[in-house]
Amino acid sequence: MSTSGAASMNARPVVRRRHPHLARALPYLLSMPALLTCIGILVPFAMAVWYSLERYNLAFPSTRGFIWFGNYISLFKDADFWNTIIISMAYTVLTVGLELLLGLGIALLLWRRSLVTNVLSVVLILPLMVAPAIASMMWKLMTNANFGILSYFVSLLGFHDFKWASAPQSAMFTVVLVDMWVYTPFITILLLAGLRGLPRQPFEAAELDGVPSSFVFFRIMLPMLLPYILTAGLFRMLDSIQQFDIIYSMTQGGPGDTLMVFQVQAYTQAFIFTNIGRASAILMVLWLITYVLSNVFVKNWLRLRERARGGV
Amino acid sequence: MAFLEISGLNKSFKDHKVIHDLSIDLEKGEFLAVFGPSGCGKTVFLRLIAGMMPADSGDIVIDGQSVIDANPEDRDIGMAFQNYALYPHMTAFNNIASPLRSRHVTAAEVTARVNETARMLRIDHVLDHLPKALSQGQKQRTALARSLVGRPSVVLLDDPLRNVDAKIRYEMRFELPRVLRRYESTVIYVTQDYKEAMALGDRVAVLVDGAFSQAAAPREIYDMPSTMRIARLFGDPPINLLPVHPITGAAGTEMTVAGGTVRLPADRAALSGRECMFGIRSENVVVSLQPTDGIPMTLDAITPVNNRLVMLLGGNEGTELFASCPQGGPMDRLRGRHNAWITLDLAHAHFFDGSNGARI
Amino acid sequence: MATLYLDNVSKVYDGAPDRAVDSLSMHIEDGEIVALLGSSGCGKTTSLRMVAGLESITEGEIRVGNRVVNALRPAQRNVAMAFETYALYPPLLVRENIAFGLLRDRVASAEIDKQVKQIAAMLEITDLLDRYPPSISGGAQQRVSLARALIRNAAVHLLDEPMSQLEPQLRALLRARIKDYIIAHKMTTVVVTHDQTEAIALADRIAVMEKGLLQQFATPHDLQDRPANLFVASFIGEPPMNLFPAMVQDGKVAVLNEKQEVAFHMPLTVSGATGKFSDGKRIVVGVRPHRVHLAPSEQVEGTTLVGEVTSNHWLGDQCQVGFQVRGCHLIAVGGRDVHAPMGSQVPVAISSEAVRVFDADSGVAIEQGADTTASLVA
Amino acid sequence: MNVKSVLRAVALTVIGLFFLFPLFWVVLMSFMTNADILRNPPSPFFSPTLHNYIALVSGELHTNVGTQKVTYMLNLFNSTVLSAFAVILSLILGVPAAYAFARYKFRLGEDMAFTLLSFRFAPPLLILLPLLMIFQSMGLYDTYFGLVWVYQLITLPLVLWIVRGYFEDVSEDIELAYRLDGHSWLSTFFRISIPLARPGIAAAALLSFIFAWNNFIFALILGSSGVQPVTVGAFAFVTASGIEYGQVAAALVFSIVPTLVLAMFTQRYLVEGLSLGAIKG
Repeated sequence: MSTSGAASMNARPVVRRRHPHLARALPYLLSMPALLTCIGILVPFAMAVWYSLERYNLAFPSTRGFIWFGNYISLFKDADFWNTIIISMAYTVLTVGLELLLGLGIALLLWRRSLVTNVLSVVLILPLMVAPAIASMMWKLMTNANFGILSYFVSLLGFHDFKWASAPQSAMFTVVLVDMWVYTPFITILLLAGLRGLPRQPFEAAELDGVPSSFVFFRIMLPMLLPYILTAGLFRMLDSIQQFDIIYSMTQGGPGDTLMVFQVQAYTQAFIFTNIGRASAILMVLWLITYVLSNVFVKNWLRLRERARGGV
Repeated sequence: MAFLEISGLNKSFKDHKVIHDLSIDLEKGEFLAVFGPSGCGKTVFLRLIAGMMPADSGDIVIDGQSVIDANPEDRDIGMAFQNYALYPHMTAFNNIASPLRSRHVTAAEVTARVNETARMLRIDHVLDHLPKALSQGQKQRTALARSLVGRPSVVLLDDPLRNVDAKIRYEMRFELPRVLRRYESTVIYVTQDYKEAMALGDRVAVLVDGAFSQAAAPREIYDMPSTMRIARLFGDPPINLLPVHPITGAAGTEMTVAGGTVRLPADRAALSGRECMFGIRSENVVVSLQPTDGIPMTLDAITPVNNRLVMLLGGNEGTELFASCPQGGPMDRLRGRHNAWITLDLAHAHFFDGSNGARI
Repeated sequence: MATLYLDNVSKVYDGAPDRAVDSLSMHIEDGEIVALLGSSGCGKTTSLRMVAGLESITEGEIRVGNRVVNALRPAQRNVAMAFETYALYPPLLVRENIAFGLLRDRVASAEIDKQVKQIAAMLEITDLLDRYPPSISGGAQQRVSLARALIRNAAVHLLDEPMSQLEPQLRALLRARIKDYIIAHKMTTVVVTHDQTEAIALADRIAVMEKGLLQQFATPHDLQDRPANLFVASFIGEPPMNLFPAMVQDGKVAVLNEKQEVAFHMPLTVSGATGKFSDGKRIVVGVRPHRVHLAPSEQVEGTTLVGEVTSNHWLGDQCQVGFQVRGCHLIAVGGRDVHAPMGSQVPVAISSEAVRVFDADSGVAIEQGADTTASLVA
Repeated sequence: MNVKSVLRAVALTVIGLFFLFPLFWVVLMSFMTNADILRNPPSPFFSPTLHNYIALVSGELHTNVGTQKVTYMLNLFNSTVLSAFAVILSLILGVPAAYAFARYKFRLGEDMAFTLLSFRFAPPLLILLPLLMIFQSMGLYDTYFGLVWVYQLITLPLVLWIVRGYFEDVSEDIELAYRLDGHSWLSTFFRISIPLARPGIAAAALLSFIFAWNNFIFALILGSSGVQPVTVGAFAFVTASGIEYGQVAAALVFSIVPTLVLAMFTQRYLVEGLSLGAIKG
């Protein structure tokens, strides 16, 4: 045994003290850059709040001035704005509802692993990775009145001259369809992970104890999946209520104001009518809605996250 | 002056006191086994010594120098973890070499010392493996080697035998003292297994509610537990504890146990009139299947444990009592319920205060 | 409630080169408690799952009572099971979890209530009945899962690592209560465990498995005293059997140390009549630590050695002493008052009937001590 | 049983068709001449041509009304630059912060993590309008620098929450062990924590890249032709007159191929990324 080396190492040097302040400041130092970004977001946010309380139209710079809740009051007296609220809600409920149902159904179909389901789960990733704006344009090509392949298909079914997004009657249907194409996989993928992450043993126990399958589905499986369904649903709801890319690149809110959802309406107010004050007020209303939703969401999401980390 | 002095250590999280005025001294080369039930604060205790979290107050002095303000890397402490905490991206060799690499030891000496330690722990043939290619036992030995190779002043062993199977556990139980003695290490060994604590420790310190409620040689803790709680922690099956109320009458001092009357020895007369807990270990409860003048009970089940027959007896009013006797007698082949009569060996009885659980 | 017979049962998983379970045969009698003991991956859980119907049977036949159950679905087999991972239904109350298994038997609800209360009291979970499983500790969840299995009136009860997570202070008590309950209800029970303490405490017979193969199926006593091979000998016992490489030399058994020198002789004389013990034959001899006499007071028929004490573990009701005899390490278990300080020289005795002999190549037990002295003369 | 599996097969086929057909058809269109596209009834059988792609790459579209310049290659380049720098910047900002949030419990940390998260869900236009004013006055409008900075809004929360999860999975004991071996905090961070969280960092980087690439609204508002990425470029393309549909299709294909390829690499981490670390895949 090399006792000489041991002896030299055991000759203890004077112990270095730590810098208690440095240790305490470390987390702050590490997160400082991200913190600055955080502040960087809060500044324009504060400005937006300010704009929404101003009479502020780029075309009439001289009339700019603080008007308290003037923008909000005029908004809520305006039928157009109510139209926006109704359309946004309709869009949200339709997309989230249909996508949840379809997504859960597909997830259940893909639950059992096999070659086919594995291939399909990869296929499902593809639409999700396409930029929503691009997806919208793809569908625009397919629904073109002259050469769109989908227009041709529906004409085979007897719907000649089906106008898709360019007719007020079918515009909503069309954008919801595109939204479903892009985002159903999102729900499916999350629920599938949830399903596959469920412990197998409780289901085996139920099988062993002869528990009826409807009981297993409604009283055991669905409740166990509920946090995943809620998280996926809220995630989508938060996106859907502020949908812009798909609708704007498909119809710019038209035809007429059929698809004037919140952000498209605000965009139009800001960049067509140059009314920054009014646009900001619309966006503040939307922000309030998403803020409430995101609080519900974050609670749910945290619980789920904790569970994933805890490995239960 | 002791080699390692821990004095008045405190640590709270919010309002919860995890370590509460904890003090203990260790001599150089001493092996202290710290035993505590889960949730007793052992993780925090180890982290305070290792320097991973600051203590609220108190001091830790190693070989005359306070290390309470030092960073972990400056404390000269080696530690082996319950889950091994091997670096998954480094080979066993590099894992073990890590403490040497930080100390500017020459490459040749690193190799020499890693090999020497590995040979001693019989893992020299797997030094080029990544941790994931090691068996549980090898991982555990690698972790141990890493904690010893730098010959630190103090070695902390955090339940290192918890996750290995029974065979390796016994192997290590007999081998560990040999290795540690060779390295002349001062050791704090934390475990949740009272047998391991008693087997390995020169002294056993019982960590309850963030402080050492008793620190003594294994024999003393087992035979003279200072509180009821400690008594219950040592022994398998656990010690029988029954509330009693001894009364002195014409026939001497008597108490009621499981519906029967038991006369106490004369030197216990002072217990008369006191509400207390009567503790008796299973090996001091004698069972007979033939009627005796003992207390009648039913023998509910016999579970052989480590070459002894452990018997669960049921009495009236739901009293349950453990008795045990060496295997190899007539009761070896019994099954199911039987009538039984028990006698208590009061020479080995313990009495604890009914309200605070202190030994009487 | 019923017999459970396994005849040459094998399991091969898709794509796996080896058999997870290899021709396992066990006849378990009505009301018997059997433990399947082995380390992880030995095939014990797979065997249990095949009985339950959660795993298909590749070869062989499983019978519950008179019924071959190979083709039956789990629900049709009338078996109850406690899972290692508890397998509780998180969305249901503890009470509902326990009662769920009685649903299909159409037991009256008042009766269910009574039974749930009874079993909850036995397993100390009465206070938890109206909680949800995720909100209670792992040990408590395990007790709930045990309650759910034990409450059922099934032909066979399967318990997979049923006590691995129990709180140490409760373990001895619950173990005894559960054994009492099982015997009182005449339940045929198979317990899978990696913990020999558990197996020995509970079981009438123990099946030791390793690498998918049944190593020995015997009573706890026989398993400890007469292990069928070296695997069982080194696996069973706390601490396990002392095993030494040895050699037959002039009709005597010479124990070799690490340097292949003769350390001492075992108290056996080999007659050589059967030819198993030709001179120079390599064997392995074993002695249970419990049968090594420490500081013998009276004369033991056998060998007395003097060893240096290298460790002394005092455990309260016993002590385990390690010592060294000419380079051989050996462990002895003695009473709590044995005096053997570290470094001292202590006499130890090994009686001839305690010695077990194994073939060095195959590991199979050759002779099992005094009962079969045909070729061994003390 | 049989009926069930037939139904299952039909359902799976319909699902596969619904999600795959649009991609398939657009790819097909990108190889068609205008005449093929306008043929009625449409047919998947035609003689494929590369001229749509050639036109896009060369930047010159020859149509019946004349030759037109397009800058689609510039858009592709912009997308690459913007996404790449956004990812690099968020890793530099996000990884240390993620470590701090994972290891130290401090109020400000939680607050920041949630502020960033909640702005991930706030309407982007709300921030973009004032930013447009700020950018115009600071000369950041239509610059890579300005846009990259804004892209942090999407990529930083992603990096933060995914990487944080991975750091939380690195056992604190391993770090403590390394420090007890005598190594400083900094060397522990670089030799132990970062290598062990590497898969998470890689996943976060890939996903951030994809999400940055797919963004539409930021560049629509804060940039003009100079820095616009493919999403906005394609939109201009679709609405412009005189451009052949085959070329539009080719442009769309160009813009989606990179993300689809990257997606194949991130498959394993996708669930974790999409749920910001709440669900493990």
